[in-house]
Amino acid sequence: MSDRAPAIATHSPELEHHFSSLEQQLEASVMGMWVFLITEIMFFGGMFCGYMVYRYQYYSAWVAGSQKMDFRWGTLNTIVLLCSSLTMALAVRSAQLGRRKAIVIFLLITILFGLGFLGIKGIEYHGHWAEHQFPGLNWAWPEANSHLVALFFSFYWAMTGFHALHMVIGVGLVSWIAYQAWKGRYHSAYYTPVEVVGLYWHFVDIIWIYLYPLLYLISHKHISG
Amino acid sequence: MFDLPLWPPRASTTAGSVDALFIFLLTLCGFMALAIFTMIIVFAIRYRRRPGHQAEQIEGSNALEFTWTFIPLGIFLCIFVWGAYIYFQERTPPRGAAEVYTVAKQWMWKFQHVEGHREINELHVPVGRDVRMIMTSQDVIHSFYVPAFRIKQDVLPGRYTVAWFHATKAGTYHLFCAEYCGTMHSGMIGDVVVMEPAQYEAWLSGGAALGSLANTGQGIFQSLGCSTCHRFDTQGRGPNLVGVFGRPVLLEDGRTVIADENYIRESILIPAAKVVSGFKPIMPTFQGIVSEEQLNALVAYVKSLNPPPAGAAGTPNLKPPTSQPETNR
Amino acid sequence: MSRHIASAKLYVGVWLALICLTAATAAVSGVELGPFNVVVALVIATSKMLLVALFFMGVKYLSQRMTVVVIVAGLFWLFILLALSMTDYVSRAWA
Amino acid sequence: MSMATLTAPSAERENYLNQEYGIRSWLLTTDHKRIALLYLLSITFFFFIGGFFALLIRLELLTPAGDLLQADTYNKMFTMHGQVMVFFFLIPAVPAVLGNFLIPIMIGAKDLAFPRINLLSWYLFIIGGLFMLYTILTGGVDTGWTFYTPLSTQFLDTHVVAAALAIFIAGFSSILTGLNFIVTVHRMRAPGMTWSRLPLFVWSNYATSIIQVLGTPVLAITLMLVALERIFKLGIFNPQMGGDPLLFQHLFWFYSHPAVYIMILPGMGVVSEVVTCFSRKRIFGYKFMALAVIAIAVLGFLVWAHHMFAAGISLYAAMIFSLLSYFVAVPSAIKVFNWTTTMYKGSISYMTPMLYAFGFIGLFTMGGLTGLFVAALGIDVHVTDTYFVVAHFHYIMVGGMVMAYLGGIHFWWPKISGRMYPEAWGKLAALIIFIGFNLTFFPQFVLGYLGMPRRYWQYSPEFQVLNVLSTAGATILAVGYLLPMVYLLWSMRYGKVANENPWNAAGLEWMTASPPPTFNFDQTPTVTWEAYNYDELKEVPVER
Repeated sequence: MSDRAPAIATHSPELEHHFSSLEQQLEASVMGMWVFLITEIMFFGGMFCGYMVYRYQYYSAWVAGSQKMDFRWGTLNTIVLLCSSLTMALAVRSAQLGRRKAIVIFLLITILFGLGFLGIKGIEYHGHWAEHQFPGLNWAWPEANSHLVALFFSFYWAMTGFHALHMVIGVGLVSWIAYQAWKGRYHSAYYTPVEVVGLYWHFVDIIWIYLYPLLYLISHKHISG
Repeated sequence: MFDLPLWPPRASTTAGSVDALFIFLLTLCGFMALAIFTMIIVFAIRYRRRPGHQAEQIEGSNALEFTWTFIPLGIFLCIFVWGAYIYFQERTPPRGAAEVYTVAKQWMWKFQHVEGHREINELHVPVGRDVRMIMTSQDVIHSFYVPAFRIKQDVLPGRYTVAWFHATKAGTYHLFCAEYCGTMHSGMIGDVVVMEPAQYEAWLSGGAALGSLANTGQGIFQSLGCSTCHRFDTQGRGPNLVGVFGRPVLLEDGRTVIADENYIRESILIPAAKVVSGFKPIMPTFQGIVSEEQLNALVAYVKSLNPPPAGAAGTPNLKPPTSQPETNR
Repeated sequence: MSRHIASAKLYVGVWLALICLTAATAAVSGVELGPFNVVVALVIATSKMLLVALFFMGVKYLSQRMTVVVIVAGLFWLFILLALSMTDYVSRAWA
Repeated sequence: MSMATLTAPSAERENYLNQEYGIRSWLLTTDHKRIALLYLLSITFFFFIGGFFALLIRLELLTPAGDLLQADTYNKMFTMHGQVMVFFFLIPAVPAVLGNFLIPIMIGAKDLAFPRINLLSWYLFIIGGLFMLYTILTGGVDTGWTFYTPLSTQFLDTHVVAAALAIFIAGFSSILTGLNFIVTVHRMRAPGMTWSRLPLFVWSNYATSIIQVLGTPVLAITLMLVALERIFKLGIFNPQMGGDPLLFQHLFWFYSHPAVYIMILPGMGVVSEVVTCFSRKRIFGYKFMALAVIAIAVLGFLVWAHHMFAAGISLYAAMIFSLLSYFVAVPSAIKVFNWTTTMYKGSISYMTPMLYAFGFIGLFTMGGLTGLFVAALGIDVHVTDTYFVVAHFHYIMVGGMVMAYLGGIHFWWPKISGRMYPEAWGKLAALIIFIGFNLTFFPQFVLGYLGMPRRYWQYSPEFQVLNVLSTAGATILAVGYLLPMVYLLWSMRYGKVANENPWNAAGLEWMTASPPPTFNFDQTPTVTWEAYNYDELKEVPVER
């Protein structure tokens, strides 16, 4: 960004040269982030479409596959993510108020919750891998509908895999802005990055809000096992 | 001097109606295109830039805009209805059509007539008879395309797709594969030989028929041990298959489906997908055990179990085709 | 958005509601409702999504109407993909 | 044409070209004009690769037998011709080159909303391009540009994953461009530049961005699932496991049909600018033209399964999609009528951009009308997957979009380079391209209805004469495309120096210097006039 920007009324350091005010810059960044989140909705939307089509066609196999999910881990993971959303929202709020220490603390808690989620996911993945529930590479299924349950697990691994990948990116982003916040770059007049990463984090949480019931709680049989 | 055909041969009932719509659209769109080209040329010449000539600003006129929005829309809807009517006929084979099972595999067509004849890349059919192609693929997606009949239907792996035609002119016509299917996609071609009924009968009796497809199916039905569970006299562990084809079946999860070819095929390859109510999902899968040809024979056999007076399509009756096209898929 | 700062109590309140809804969806899924199982699950999930979007993501306080239009358009497009694809799969058995 | 020596003698003043020199100033630039030039170079490079493959295909089809290339090589030719042309030329062309360069200037902004993301978009395009080059150079891919499964997932061992990754990455470049345009048009308009005063070029690029943002991610996930299925043997589209090959087609065409509107809408925007300028008239029915563009973008998402009428979808779904396809045809018809009526009572001059606009309207009309044929269910069953469809979409993509792109490049060349292109050569190239195009693709309509399937390496002898005509046309077309490349480069050094507004056109981009300074305007302009106010612009004779 060439710094020979023509003089603008309040020329604060964070202001990009081509924006007329910090207000316009924040609104543009928020809108830009929402447009990006729309692309993410359509990205996961493709998988939800496949999931819906096959669930409509092979419901009994979907039930059998869902029974193999440990819904207790799923519920715990959902609660972990909801807590991380709370701390993220509080982090954004403290950025608005300009409380530097509060931002850093809330962001660190959010990172902890995020890592917790990934840990639980790792345990589940290890469990499924050990029981040969990875279609293609490591698959064993005693009953007759082996192919159809393999379809369910293909979607399980694809959807939760992409979600976990987005969670890893989220943890990376949050730690980057936590570092910036610790260095005191954000204050009540300029906190756009915290806001934008917050939006991304909440979005990843919303995807899980849908994945949880659709993968773990397909029919009443999951509790009776 | 050189061979430059400009119109494909017209050898089926569908070809006539498709050509009619095509010619109508050709004239309509030709007229529209010429109208626009002449308007552009006239405007370009009459209003060309020259000294003393000033452009006259026109903001626009809502009336004109609405006319060329709703009039084209009206015309388009008529075209849609005409096109949909032809498509409806193409996708609803008439009852009582002679059946030919087709297996498309990478780069050849294999046909199994119900009377037992097998052909590769050649299909002999009689003039004036409805013929229903029940098609599946062993590997990738192919597409059964006979330009002279104006019909095309992709042949999907793992499922039956159906195409039908009623040949009106004897002759030999091209058969192409129209869906890209690998290296020799352009070599996967053949001929559809349409013969007068007398010649067709001679061809039929001449070939070394090894029993009708249904009989072959019965042999496979015994050898694979299907009859141990699917008994005809008492209620075995599997449902009784007599009179099942073409009728609704109540499933375990409450849905009712019509027992068409796809249902029988799926029940053989992936039995647990649609379990009949009152039965356990104990049937093993025959995926990889039964070849596509054997599968066609089994389907033909199950069809032949229907009591004959119900107009079963299994055995080819030679009564002239007066039946009305209704959906029986 | 940038000027309106919600109270911490509101955030904790929203968080509690989300936890209860999660418990509710887990509990309800244990009850045999046949086809309604998925409907209830989706209704609860959508209400949780609305809570997170409106309060945590601040859609409720967004000053520019245009961003809300963008969000609603995105959800509508997802609906187009899902609904029109299903017209094929639902009507395959009718032909 | 090395970057460093690019000096426009007239502009002793500073402009975006001579403000900084050196490779770093180009590779790390965030100036939307320089990024536009980087894109111009990259997509021209890919255009000639795709064109080379097209020539090989046409040469092979001179004879019915497959005697020039082997079957596999031929399959790779048409696959990579499709992939390179669609994803590395047609989709980025007008938005990333003309859109990037002009939209900020047209709305009176200093730059796009997110300049750094704009540079990232170019780098993603280059990385995607490198993956594509890797695919081409190390053996190619022969799945067809449509990647249909299960052929692409189980029955081919060519570089399918590399090609899918190339398009996946290039897709994000397209998403970021779309995102940038949407936020820019919403947030960065100069005072007085209301929505009803926006040039139609901005409107059409805005509609294109809506499609890019909402459609491309679905292609991204679909290609990812194909890659996962090949690498990890996951069975999402695998028929042996109960998977449905049609699900892939639904997800693929959900993006790929709107993608053809990504290709044509910016071209429509260029034609609206060119027709109004060279007829010296306001656009006829501005509101309807802007509305039509948005309608195409929205309705474009409802019609995708008209590519699958014979693929095995259900009868009633096919009827629904055929009906919706006729609704999406109406806005295109509105636009053609409005362009034609704009010329009524105008003062029309036949400069090169206007010749391209005439070509566009003519050929796009034929492409659009043949669209009515393939949307009719009865006819589509006969002509889908034949050369009729190949001719239809080439009429719209090559006859429409490439003509408009060349028209736009000529129309704004003075603004981009500060030089005028040689007018006589421009007209000659336009004529050659028009003739070569029609000779190439009109015979394919007849071939299609005769029943010659597409993607055939060898064909029945009775189709040969028409194929020979088509190949002859292709060679003329190739010559036609080489000409602009030569004389535009020549004009950057030896062309006549262009003043601020050589065409005396309306629009903010003609009110700043040619080539414009880095921040486009000395101070942000305030717009007080309506779009295309040619009645207020005096009639200046354009010197020959």
